Amino acid sequence: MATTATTDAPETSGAFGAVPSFDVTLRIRRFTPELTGAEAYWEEFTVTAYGTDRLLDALHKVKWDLDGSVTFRRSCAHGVCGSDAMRINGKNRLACKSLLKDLNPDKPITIEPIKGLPVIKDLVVDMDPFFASFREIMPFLITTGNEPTKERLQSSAQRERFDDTTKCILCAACTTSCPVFWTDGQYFGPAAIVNAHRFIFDSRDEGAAQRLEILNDKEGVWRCRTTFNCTEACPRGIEVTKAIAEVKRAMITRAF
Amino acid sequence: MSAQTQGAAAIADPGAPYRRRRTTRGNFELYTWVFMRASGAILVLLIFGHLFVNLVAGEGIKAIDFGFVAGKWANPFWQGWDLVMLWLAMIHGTNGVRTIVNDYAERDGLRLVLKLALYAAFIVVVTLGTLVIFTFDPCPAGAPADLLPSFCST
Amino acid sequence: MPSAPAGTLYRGREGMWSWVAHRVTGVMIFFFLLVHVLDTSLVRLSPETYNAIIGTYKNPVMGLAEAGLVAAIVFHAYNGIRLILVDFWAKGPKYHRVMLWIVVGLFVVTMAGFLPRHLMHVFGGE
Amino acid sequence: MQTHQYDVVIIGAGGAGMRAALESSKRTRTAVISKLYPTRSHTGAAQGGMCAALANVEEDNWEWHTFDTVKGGDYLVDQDAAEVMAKEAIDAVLDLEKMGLPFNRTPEGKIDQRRFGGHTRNHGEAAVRRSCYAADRTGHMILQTLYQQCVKHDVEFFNEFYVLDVLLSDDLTGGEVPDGAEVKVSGVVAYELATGEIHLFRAKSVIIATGGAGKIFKTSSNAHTLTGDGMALAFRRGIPLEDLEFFQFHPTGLAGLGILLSEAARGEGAILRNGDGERFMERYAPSIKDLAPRDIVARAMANEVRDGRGAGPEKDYILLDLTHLEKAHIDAKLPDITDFARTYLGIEPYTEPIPVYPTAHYAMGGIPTTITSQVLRNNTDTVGGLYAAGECACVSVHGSNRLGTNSLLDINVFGKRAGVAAAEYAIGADWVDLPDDPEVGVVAELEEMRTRPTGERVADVRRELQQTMDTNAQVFRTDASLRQALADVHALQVRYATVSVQDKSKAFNTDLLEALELGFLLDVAEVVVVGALNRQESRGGHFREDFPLRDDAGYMKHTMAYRRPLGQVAPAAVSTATSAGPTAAGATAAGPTATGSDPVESVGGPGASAPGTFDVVLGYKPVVVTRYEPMERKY
Ligand SMILES: Cc1cc2nc3c(=O)[nH]c(=O)nc-3n(C[C@H](O)[C@H](O)[C@H](O)COP(=O)(O)OP(=O)(O)OC[C@H]3O[C@@H](n4cnc5c(N)ncnc54)[C@H](O)[C@@H]3O)c2cc1C
Ligand code: HEM
Ligand code: SF4
Ligand code: F3S
Ligand code: FES
Repeated sequence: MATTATTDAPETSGAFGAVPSFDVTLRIRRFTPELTGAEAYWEEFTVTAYGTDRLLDALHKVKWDLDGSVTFRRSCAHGVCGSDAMRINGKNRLACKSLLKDLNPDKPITIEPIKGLPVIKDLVVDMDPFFASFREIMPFLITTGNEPTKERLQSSAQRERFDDTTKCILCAACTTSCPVFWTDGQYFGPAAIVNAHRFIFDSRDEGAAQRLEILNDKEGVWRCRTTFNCTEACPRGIEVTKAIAEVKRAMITRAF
Repeated sequence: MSAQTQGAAAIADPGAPYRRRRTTRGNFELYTWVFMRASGAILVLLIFGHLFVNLVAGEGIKAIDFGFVAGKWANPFWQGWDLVMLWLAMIHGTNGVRTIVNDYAERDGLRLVLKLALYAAFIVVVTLGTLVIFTFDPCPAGAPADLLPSFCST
Repeated sequence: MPSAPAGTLYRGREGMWSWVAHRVTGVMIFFFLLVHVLDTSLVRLSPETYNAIIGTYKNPVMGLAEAGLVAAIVFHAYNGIRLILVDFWAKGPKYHRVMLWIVVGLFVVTMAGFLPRHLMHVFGGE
Repeated sequence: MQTHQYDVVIIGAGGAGMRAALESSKRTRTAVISKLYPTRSHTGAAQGGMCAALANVEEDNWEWHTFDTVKGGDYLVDQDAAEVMAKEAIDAVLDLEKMGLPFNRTPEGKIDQRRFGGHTRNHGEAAVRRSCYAADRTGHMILQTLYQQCVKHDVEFFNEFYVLDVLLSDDLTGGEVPDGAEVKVSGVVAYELATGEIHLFRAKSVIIATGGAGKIFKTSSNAHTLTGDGMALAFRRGIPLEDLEFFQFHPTGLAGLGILLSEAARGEGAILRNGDGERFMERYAPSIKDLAPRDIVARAMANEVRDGRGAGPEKDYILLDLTHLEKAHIDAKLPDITDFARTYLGIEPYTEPIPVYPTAHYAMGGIPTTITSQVLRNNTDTVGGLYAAGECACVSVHGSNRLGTNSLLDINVFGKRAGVAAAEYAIGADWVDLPDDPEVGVVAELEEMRTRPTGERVADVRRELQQTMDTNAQVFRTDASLRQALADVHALQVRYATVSVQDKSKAFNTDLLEALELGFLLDVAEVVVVGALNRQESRGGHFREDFPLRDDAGYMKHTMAYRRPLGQVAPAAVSTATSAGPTAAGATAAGPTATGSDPVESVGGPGASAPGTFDVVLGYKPVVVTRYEPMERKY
């Protein structure tokens, strides 16, 4: 059953010029244990879309006009909250940052949940293991001594040192693109390392040694095999593999 | 629709708190990681030299026979070369395969069996190889002279 | 923790595929090495046995396999160096893709140097 | 059903909720309930900055900041509250820095500051650098930093739990509780998304921090999840909503999409141009031009487009021009928003101006509170143990128009105050008995909605609501357009009573939750329109073309909208309101009977919009004026 919707009004084209419309087919990997049992299956939907539409808009059309049971997370719709990481045409992307016209709408677009976390329903996965790893690396500023009365000073260069890794929105696109994470889900994963990096290289922080110790774990940074899937997947453009390499080097310097 | 149906793993209770498998901290993984790189760098030299001498220089693979090997190992330089190569490559390779086993063998039992097999293979091969290199006699008594390196007859 | 339901293949890029190749070649070399050490050990038994075994290697099929093995080693070695650069050179991660193409280029050059000679030995008769 | 017991329950894990949680969990047992993972709250979308008169880069003081806030809000600001906020701003920023927030730095290593709309030196002389920022990701950094601190202090979160009812000791919707009588909060009812299970949280204090309601409009900078839940929940329990007719339209949303491009762009030197390339703001605000308060700029833009001076093929948008700025400067200060323009419109901001148009952005109004964040149930009485903070609350520091960067400040200052006050109250207070079967109303509503076999589609009703609000209650409003909007909202409320969802399952039923959120949207939209219809003047974000001037004599007061049984003109609470002006004038216009809709039977509990059962009744609350007498607002 391929369902088709042709909604009249473009959801987002509004004021910005005349936008041509086209049809796209979404091939969604569905998993609805309560309704159809514990078997995942593919379902195709065809919707009409417009030039500025994102994949999220197409998913909304499916949910709102064709089948309300299609389930996914989303919130901000412009790539800053990290809710809607999913596997789009085989790669981890945010649905709200993928324009349909860039996805080659001639062929069905395959959409699957991110890999390596337990699937709850359709595109929704259980994020707990992901956040658990995040919490483990002590993702907060650690200082000793008395609080200063005014702000702690930090030069622009010191601030720049960890700028890249402050951008993380905890979307899990990186961790669930990592072939090592898929194997047994025990690896801390790139997102946790990125967030450790953010503090290890913050000149105000004094907890670097503890964090390095945590990541020196059997399931820590050493499991990374530099496959770069994480860097490729990060919607914030963070150089994840580079950050991981910097953490590894910091550990080696410390050990020798 | 339903172009295809594939099995999905059952979902654990989504409310159950997640627990990481108990793990170890410490520098072991760090050292092996560094070792992989250091040994890799050295192995490039050793293996390329080895391959060149054995397969490219002279008459290539056709030339390899007892005489050729014996000729090389009569020289302590090649003895040392091959010994270092054997050890480095075996440790490097064994550790590499260990990582792979860790990655893919999820069940603890399977993991254990595979690793035991791996370490056993390592010990056997390294011991055997080392013994052969050191206890090797290039001119075994009673062997037909045409099979031996030329210096045996002198 | 249950594993994810099977889906399509992840479409990673150069980084992922070079890792797959590195892993596959690594394992290939490892198993060859086991066999290689064992067969070389036969020199301890007697020249005859060794030559007999080595003799069986000297047919075209084994010659081709040998070429494959060399290819594996060459790739694994060059890519290994690339990985070391990614790890230790600050700009490594940025240029990893470029470096992979260099690895592939060097691989082709090396194999171009090695293969004709090797195949000549293998097929070229006495 | 599961039952939990905490001293303090906080609804919402955005900036306000987590700032409160940090204070409260330090003092007593606290739970934070959030329908999103905390880091996905919309505070993370805030870009430009958070202002405080640190005077790190140029002379500044909190008194100027207070004045700007009051003037920016077109004098509808409660000045005592604005004073508190401007004074505590400095510590609020320093607190965040000490928690680790990575602010941009000055050459001396101090927190850097930049210009922002409406923030001036010495009472309007010239723009001042007051906004502390981290590139154009200030909200992201605030949200992450607060979450990090919550991790550090082991704050207890219930993520992806939707609060669907706030329980009070007395039913206020009847309008029968006398003034001065003690009313207390006793807990909340929540719905766990992952399982569909109902959880009952018993609490001595409850803090509502559920954020905004921008999704009542079609074009909005707000997240899909900003559906005014907290406001609607309070309203349904009979608590008034203050000044909700004041909605801010941010001038620079990406045209057609509504995605926000921060005012920081203009703070860093970008210029707005019309279709002729003219810098039209010079005509509207000669002194601070593009950095005038948002209501003025948004109106000017809409005006240019109306007069045929828009840009683009349809002449329907305005251009935000950054092309004269250094590339390196853009990359350092505005990386994200330029990225938005590239990703979503395919525009290269280095070389091309960006098409922009006003987008619904911020609710100035909300649940009325005192300056200690206690919720008011009329002009003077607070509800024991109930607090509100953040965008869902109305202190009111923003009056009729919020200045940029004042909201991130608001959530930090009043979030902290709410956390402290709620915890201290809880420590001293006794447990309040829960009503009998407190969950039945919610359960009945959920079950009925989930199992109703056929009916209206949620998406259709929501689309029509958003469309009518955009068409009739946006930047420009008239009596006729607002009446149209009200009629539409009422008709949609009737249709809402028959919506049905397609997903009949229990686990992760977002279809069902969207239906409930639509109910919240309808309630909030109704209050917005009724308030706007009644306010026959133009002030701040509320512009009536039929009454284009500010009318201090008639309307220098806050609107208080109550939900009361049909036919009850003035609630007890209103009688205490200052009587100037047409008290409850909107009520007649607001009555659903005006639209001729048939009463529909409502489900148990306060339930969703129950057309024909309840009415929006208006009252007023005086504005607190301390130092600054209202003047004409000129820039
Ligand atoms: C694009 C954009 C840019 C902005 N830029 C700036 C800026 O530069 N400077 C500035 O000062 N202000 C800015 N603002 C305004 C400011 O960001 C917001 O007003 C402020 O962040 C609101 O914070 P909050 O804590 O009140 O709500 P939010 O951060 O929206 O959090 C709401 C929380 O409530 C929870 N919640 C909601 N409903 C329920 C429910 N029923 N049950 C349980 N939990 C619930 C949500 O899960 C969420 O955790 C901007 C706003 C936007 C949209
Ligand atoms: C020729 C020189 C060699 C170099 C430069 C080299 C380099 C490397 C490096 C750097 C790694 C680590 C990769 C990572 O951590 O991601 C590695 C892994 C590995 N190597 Fe080598 N190596 C060489 C030879 C060998 C040999 C001779 C063997 C076999 C005995 C071998 C087997 C492996 C294996 C099995 C792995 C693990 C692969 C994985 O975990 O993905 N390598 N090599
Ligand atoms: S590093 Fe990038 S991909 Fe990974 S969680 Fe953070 S933002 Fe997402
Ligand atoms: S994908 Fe995984 S292997 Fe390393 S480089 Fe990224 S963490
Ligand atoms: S919906 Fe927020 S990142 Fe996509």
